[in-house]
Amino acid sequence: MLVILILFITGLCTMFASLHPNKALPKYLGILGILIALVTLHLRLGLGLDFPAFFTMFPLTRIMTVIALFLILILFILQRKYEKDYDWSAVYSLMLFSTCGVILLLGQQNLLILFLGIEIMSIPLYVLAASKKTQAASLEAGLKYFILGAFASAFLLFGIALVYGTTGSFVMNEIIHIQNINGVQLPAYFHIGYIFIIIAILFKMAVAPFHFWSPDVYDGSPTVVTTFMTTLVKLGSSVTMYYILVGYFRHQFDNYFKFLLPIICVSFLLGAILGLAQNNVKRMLAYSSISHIGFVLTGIILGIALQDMSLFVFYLLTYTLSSLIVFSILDYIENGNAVFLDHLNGLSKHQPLLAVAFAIGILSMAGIPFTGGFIAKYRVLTGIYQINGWMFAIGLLSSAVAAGYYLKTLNRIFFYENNQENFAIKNIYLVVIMVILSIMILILGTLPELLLQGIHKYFLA
Amino acid sequence: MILAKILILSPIVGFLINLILGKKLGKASGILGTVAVLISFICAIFMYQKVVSDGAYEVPFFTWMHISTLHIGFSLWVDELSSWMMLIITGIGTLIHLYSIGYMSHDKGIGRFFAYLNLFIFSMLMLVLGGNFIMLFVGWEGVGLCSYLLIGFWFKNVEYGHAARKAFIMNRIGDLGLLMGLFLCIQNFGTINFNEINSIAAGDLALKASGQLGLYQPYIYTAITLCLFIGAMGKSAQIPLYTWLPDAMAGPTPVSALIHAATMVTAGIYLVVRNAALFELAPFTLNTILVIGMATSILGAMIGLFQNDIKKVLAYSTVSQLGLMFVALGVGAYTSAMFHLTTHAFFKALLFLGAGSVIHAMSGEQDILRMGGLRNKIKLTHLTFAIGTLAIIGAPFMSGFFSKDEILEKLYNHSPVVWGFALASAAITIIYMVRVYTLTFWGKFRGSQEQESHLHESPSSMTLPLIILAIFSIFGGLFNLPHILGGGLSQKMAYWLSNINSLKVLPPHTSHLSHSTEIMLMLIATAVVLVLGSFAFLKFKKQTNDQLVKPRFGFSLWGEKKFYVDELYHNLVVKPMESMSDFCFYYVEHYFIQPIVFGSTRLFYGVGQLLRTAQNGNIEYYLAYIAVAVVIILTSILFVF
Amino acid sequence: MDLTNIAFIAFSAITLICALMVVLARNPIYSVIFLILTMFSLTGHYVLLQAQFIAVINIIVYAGAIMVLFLFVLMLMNMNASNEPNKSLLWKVLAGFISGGTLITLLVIYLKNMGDIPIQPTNNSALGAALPPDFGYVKPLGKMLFTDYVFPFEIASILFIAAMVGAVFLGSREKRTDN
Amino acid sequence: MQLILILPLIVALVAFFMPNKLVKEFSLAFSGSFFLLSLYVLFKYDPLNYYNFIYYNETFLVGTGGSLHIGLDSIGVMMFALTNFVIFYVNIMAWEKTYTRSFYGCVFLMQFALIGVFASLNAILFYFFWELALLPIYYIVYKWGNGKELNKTFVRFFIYTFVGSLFILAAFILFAVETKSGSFEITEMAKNSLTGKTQILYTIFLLIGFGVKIPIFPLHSWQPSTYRKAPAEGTVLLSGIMLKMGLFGLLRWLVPFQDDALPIIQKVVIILAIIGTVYGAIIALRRNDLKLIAAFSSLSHVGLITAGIFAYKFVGFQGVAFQMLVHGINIVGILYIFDIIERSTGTRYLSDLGGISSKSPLFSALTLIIIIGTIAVTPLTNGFPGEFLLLMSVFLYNPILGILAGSTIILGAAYLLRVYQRAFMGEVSEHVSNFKAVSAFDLTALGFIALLVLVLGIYPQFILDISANGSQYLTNLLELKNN
Amino acid sequence: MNLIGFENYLWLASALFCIGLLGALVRRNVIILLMCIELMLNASNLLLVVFAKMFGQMNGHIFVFFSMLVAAAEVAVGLALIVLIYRKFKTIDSSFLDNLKG
Repeated sequence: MLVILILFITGLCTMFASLHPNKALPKYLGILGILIALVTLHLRLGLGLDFPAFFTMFPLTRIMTVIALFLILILFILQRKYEKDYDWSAVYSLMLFSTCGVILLLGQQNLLILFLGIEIMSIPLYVLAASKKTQAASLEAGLKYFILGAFASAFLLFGIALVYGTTGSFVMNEIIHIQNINGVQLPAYFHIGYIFIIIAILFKMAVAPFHFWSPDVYDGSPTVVTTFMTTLVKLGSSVTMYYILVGYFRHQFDNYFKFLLPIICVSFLLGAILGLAQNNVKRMLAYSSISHIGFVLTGIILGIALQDMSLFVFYLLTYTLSSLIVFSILDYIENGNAVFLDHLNGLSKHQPLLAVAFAIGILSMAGIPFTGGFIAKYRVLTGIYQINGWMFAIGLLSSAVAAGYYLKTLNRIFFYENNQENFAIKNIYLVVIMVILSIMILILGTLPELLLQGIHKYFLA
Repeated sequence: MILAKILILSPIVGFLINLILGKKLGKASGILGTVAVLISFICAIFMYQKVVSDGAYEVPFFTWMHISTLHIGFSLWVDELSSWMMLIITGIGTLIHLYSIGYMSHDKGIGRFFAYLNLFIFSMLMLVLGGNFIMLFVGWEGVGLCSYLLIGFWFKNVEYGHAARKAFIMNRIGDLGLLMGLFLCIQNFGTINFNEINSIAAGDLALKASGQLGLYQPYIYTAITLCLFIGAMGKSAQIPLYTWLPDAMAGPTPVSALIHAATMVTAGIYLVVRNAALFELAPFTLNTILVIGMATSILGAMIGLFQNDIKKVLAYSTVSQLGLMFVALGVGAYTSAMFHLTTHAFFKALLFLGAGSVIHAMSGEQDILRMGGLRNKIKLTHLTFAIGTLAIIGAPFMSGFFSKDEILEKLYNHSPVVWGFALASAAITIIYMVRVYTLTFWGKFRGSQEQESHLHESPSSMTLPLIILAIFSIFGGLFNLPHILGGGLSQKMAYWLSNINSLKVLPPHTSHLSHSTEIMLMLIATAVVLVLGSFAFLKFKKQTNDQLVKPRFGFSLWGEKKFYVDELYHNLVVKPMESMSDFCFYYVEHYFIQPIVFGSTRLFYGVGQLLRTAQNGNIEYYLAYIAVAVVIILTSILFVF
Repeated sequence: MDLTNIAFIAFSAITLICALMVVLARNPIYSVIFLILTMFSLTGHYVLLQAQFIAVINIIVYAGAIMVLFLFVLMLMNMNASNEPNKSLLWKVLAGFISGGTLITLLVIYLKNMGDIPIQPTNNSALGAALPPDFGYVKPLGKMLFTDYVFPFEIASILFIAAMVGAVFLGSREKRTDN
Repeated sequence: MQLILILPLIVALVAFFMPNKLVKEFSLAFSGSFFLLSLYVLFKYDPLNYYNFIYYNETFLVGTGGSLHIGLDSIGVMMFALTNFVIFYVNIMAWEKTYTRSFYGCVFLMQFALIGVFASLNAILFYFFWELALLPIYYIVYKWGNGKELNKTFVRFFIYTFVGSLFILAAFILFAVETKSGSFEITEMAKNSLTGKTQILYTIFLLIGFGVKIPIFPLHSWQPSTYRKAPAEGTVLLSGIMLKMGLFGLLRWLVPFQDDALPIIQKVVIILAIIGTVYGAIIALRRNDLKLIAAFSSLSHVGLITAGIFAYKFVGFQGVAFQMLVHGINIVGILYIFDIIERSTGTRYLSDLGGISSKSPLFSALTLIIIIGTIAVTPLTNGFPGEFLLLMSVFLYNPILGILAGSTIILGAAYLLRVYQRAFMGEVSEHVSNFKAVSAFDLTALGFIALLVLVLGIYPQFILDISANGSQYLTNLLELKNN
Repeated sequence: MNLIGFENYLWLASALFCIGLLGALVRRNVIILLMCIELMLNASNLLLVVFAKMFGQMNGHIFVFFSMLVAAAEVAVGLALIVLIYRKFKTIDSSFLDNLKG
């Protein structure tokens, strides 16, 4: 709770910092605020602001919040080189507000918080997507995201209303309790509500067939926003899905999870196959994220079935990390607003370390051993096999197909010749951070327990 | 023991020195190579004596391979057969080495040549001394390799290279058969040691003799022996694998003498004799050998009749003679075959060396139509060549007479029909050999002026071997005189050879031919030789230049073209293989193998492109997709209730 | 049939018809007007359902603020029936099928399993009992909002700030015109 | 042992950051010392213990069933030596060329991964190293490859190998889940067994996975084009050692788990392998490009090895072990020769070559020895013992197949002697006329291979003694499970 | 018979929701689209109020209160965006906003 407050205040500060002539001030304020938030998390300060009916700091919440703060911290630290009038202070503050929404979702105990969290997360995002106001693509992305997001919100609200109609409460525990005592004897509209809520969250997660916005929006948005979307937003929406499936409606899970399986399969395949046909790297990665979010969803389902949440947390962690690396470097490469494969040509010549970090990020996405992506994918796949052999096969197939387009990017980076003048720009922060992140991915891939156990000890102690 | 080691190692040392220092040694390499083989020869003589006095013995070196129960030692087995072969190889080998010093003196690659020759001697010794199939195979492949190297010795000539490769590959076909026979032995007997196999076969022979069923099914023996015979076929140039031998004449003449006449090509005979007990258990194989041998003998002779290249004629003659040896094997006359092998080694080596001398004198000319009247120019060569010719056509009391006669006698014993065929083959041999001899040495010189001016007798290093071989060609028959002419003691070779394991176990060979029949057969053969020989001599002596060069037609054209067997093989085997290769590469690879992956990538890519059209950028479509998905999900939920 | 039932039927009819007209009207301005009418009829429902406070803010916020905002924007863009884009008939039919299908499916699902409701909620339920007299009044609502629901209430400020910053950010003119 | 495993990685990292000038000497020195080290390990190998140099650490990869469990069995130790040999020769071959540090880094990274593959006693660890081994080769092939349609070739190569490795992963997961053990330690896995359909699936998956790398007949279409486009060093790596990964994988991860031996699959695989053997040889008969010949010759040779594995006989396993080693040595020799030819004449098309013998007799003599070794011509060269044992195992399995497989000794001779004849014999061709003298360095390196050809041919028992233990283990296991 | 049973409201709200859906699918004017989405939100609000009455609890009302907040915030941002779009593209026809695709 305190974290949200701090982030909110930081957001306000960064917003007003734009009045100060120092252009870098909003950024430093933002970093400071995030650090403070991290410190308060570490000290477990609460100031007595505890609302168990709405928001609770579970260990999971704590872990995820730290990850989220870590991701946004890195997003803030990295320097960018957009045109001068790009209003960084507003963007930073909107990002911080959106992060507040994400954190709300991470600890939600109430459907109201779910709804508010989704909206607080999304509304700044609509703006962020359109934040390059001079660019048509950015605006279009913003509009698309907005219309479709609002549409999904309508479903969400309708679903919540129907659920409320059965349970008479928005609180997670009470909803669970009602289902507990009534068993399967719940009215039909409860189920409709449940389905509608799931659909809305699937939309936010960009799971096929509710993914249509994501390639366009990822493509059109400024890359920094895309980075934000593929990391924090995925985090928030996935955790929400986790709460939906295992929190509010855990009694429905057994009946309904098989409806999710075909959806996941479609995500696997669509993400892989459509990505293959892309030239635009951001679009390609958007499709890849569809595939990945399929895995995340599977991780959640498996986590419930196998009583092991680490599956899904681990997957999210590795995916967001590698996606952070990849998109940050894309942001560096970016020329104009779109990154095509040609723009990647010859990165390794000019920026070998960045190229290696990018490669590690991509390899992690592709699920090559020695990267965290492999362990994550591997564990999920092992789990899937226990549920359904065919789905397992589809998962593998999608990995294979997706590897095709991951490879394309690597080919461009390592084997093609090109002299892009912006490769010459040295960006030492970026390089150092990317290298650190890629080492983290490697550690996740070889000694996952080192990290996981550390997390475990830290958060559960 | 130590002798055997020296015997084996001496050529290999010669090989290594010649290979490494060949260039620096120059002509000394020839002497070195000869000495190396001479040492082996001396060792061979001593070893022979040891075998005479102490009987067979084994010389183990080390374990070459040990696989569960199968133990393959790198060891030599010295017995009567191998020591006999050893003597032939090293003896004739020494002579030919000696001859080569002169013959190859102008060649730059003399060091290399002697290196290969030494390697060949080593391999051949391994072949005959090997105590098991693998050791035999070592030699077997080794001689094939040396044959390849030596045929292609003048590597700049592409044709020679082709001939070398052809020889090698045809031999490989035989090798495959041998290898399969070997596997069959392992599969059925669990061993590839000759002695053990022989004792197994002996057991079965004994059972069979007592009217019982053998330990192993007859078809096993048939299969094994057929496989072995295929191996022999390849090495000893029998139908259908004989075409490489005439082509192999591309190599230097001493090579033809040593490898393609005296030693290597007889390896097939050796193999059959070595495993005679097995063959005795497989009558079908023996019959096959008989038929194929006979066919080869006649075909070889007939082709030889129409050839003009002096070496080719000799080569076909070799094919024919080898066929005759196989015929002998086919009727179970193992020692006779060995006897003919021995005499053939002498006179065929002599003939080849003589031919070499002629070619040397003629500055490399090989066509007998361009020779003639050489008898006065190169007298020594002429004399020795005449002796060789007499020996091969079986003129009375020459070595060839006795060996051939013994075979004919055994054949008559087996069946007069076979005898008839063999006699026909022998008759053709007479004609073409006399033809070669006459056209080369009699009549007028038909070559160019330049060649005539260069005509000279070969150096003594070349004539000395000729003389020695001529002596052996005359008196070689004494090794195994028929008993009507001397009997008992002089029957030594056959008796001695029958001591080897594989022959010892055979039922005693009983000849039911009376002495008179034997004499009659001998007389018939003598008559044929005399009549045909003199007829041919007179006919060819008189032939003029025009008669010789006039184009042939009909059967003789066929004969000149070797009955188109090479073309047949080319069209039946080589061409289909090549088109198969191209077909596989250009069609199978392209249309069946590659689509496996590219098809799938195209599929995914195509589907991707198709699905991209759904992502058309229009919000209303996106909304509709979502709505449709919702409807579908809701409808499917409907079925839950 | 008492007054409330008649009112219910009337409001429902107006709601549905006006909602349909929102969708079907060619002129965007008409759509807005019909939407406002829909809001009013919904307000009527709220009153019927004893949700006076909601009824009031529905008028104020929705009909008063939001719809006016819409109207402003539409007028700003000078929208009218003539330049209103129209979809093909096929698309309309398809859309009808989709949304009709959704409705029918929903209804079928409702009908299939209606027996057990209303079910017994867990806590301080007033189900079946008479509603408290001040149900839906501002006072108890306010009380709830600032005691039990203070957390979301505060959180909502983030939402508003964010929306405000966003709207201002979007609305602010670029310092340099794009060229 | 841990040191041996980790050293190449350290060297690789150092090589990545070295100045380009020094890296060549550095790499040669290190690869040479690794090779010597591996010889030491080979001689030090104790056949009485099944796994030597064992090391176990379970903190690695926890949660996936993986662990750092390494050790060399008798076949593994040979492959270990072969790896070091091949890497050494790659460095030797690169000596005359100008490669940057990333090449050497990749090579050592590859060495690290390959040793890992051969030493892993944990399926997941194995898979890790397997994938890791693929990455550097992708880099090498693409970065230094040349020729038209390199991209297409590369994509095909990638798809094949990547999909193949996914099949391997699938098989392992299947095994762990179906046996409900969840353990990937080979010692634990050997205690469990699959049955029925899952057994078949496991077998087929691994066959596809490893079969791509080997390659088994219909899965080979990546091979010719990749060999053709890859730099010579890449080709050496691919055929010298990487296809051994596949064969080794079959030996370690498939054969021990063949409970009911699946006679149909066995038969199908042997038939496919033999088709590949003959097919490769037939195609190689007429090709003009030396590297294509090398590719199809490889296909042909490994087909026979695969058939030897699936004959499930002690003889076969011995032959496989021996032949894997020998094929590695010989193909390195052959490719080295081809590379020298290409370097010296600027072409590698047979039609342009001829008469090298007259230019460089010593080189051609060494070539001949290595070619003879490769076509298994005489029992005193190293090609023979392995081929002999393999043919024997196939023959014992089925004589007809044995004869078919045996036909390669004819075809093999035919195509390689054709190469020798076309390139080395005959008149000096235009391209060969300015044949650069083969350096003493190259000749020494080739001479060493030729020496190996002879030594291993004359005394194969040394290698067979080492591998006997592993082969016996496999045989016993199969017999145990089948009875 | 009391028509103000919640079933009837359920049907009414569902119908309203589906009309909103229909509008969202049928209209190309982005503003109208947004209005239709507002219709859908209103359907939900209605339901919440109905259920609040059914349960005799006012938390439903609270939720409606928040949902209105959200709707207002959304509309504020959305209309700002639409105005921006209009300035840039000179149209708010959704079918012309399809530069990002594929």
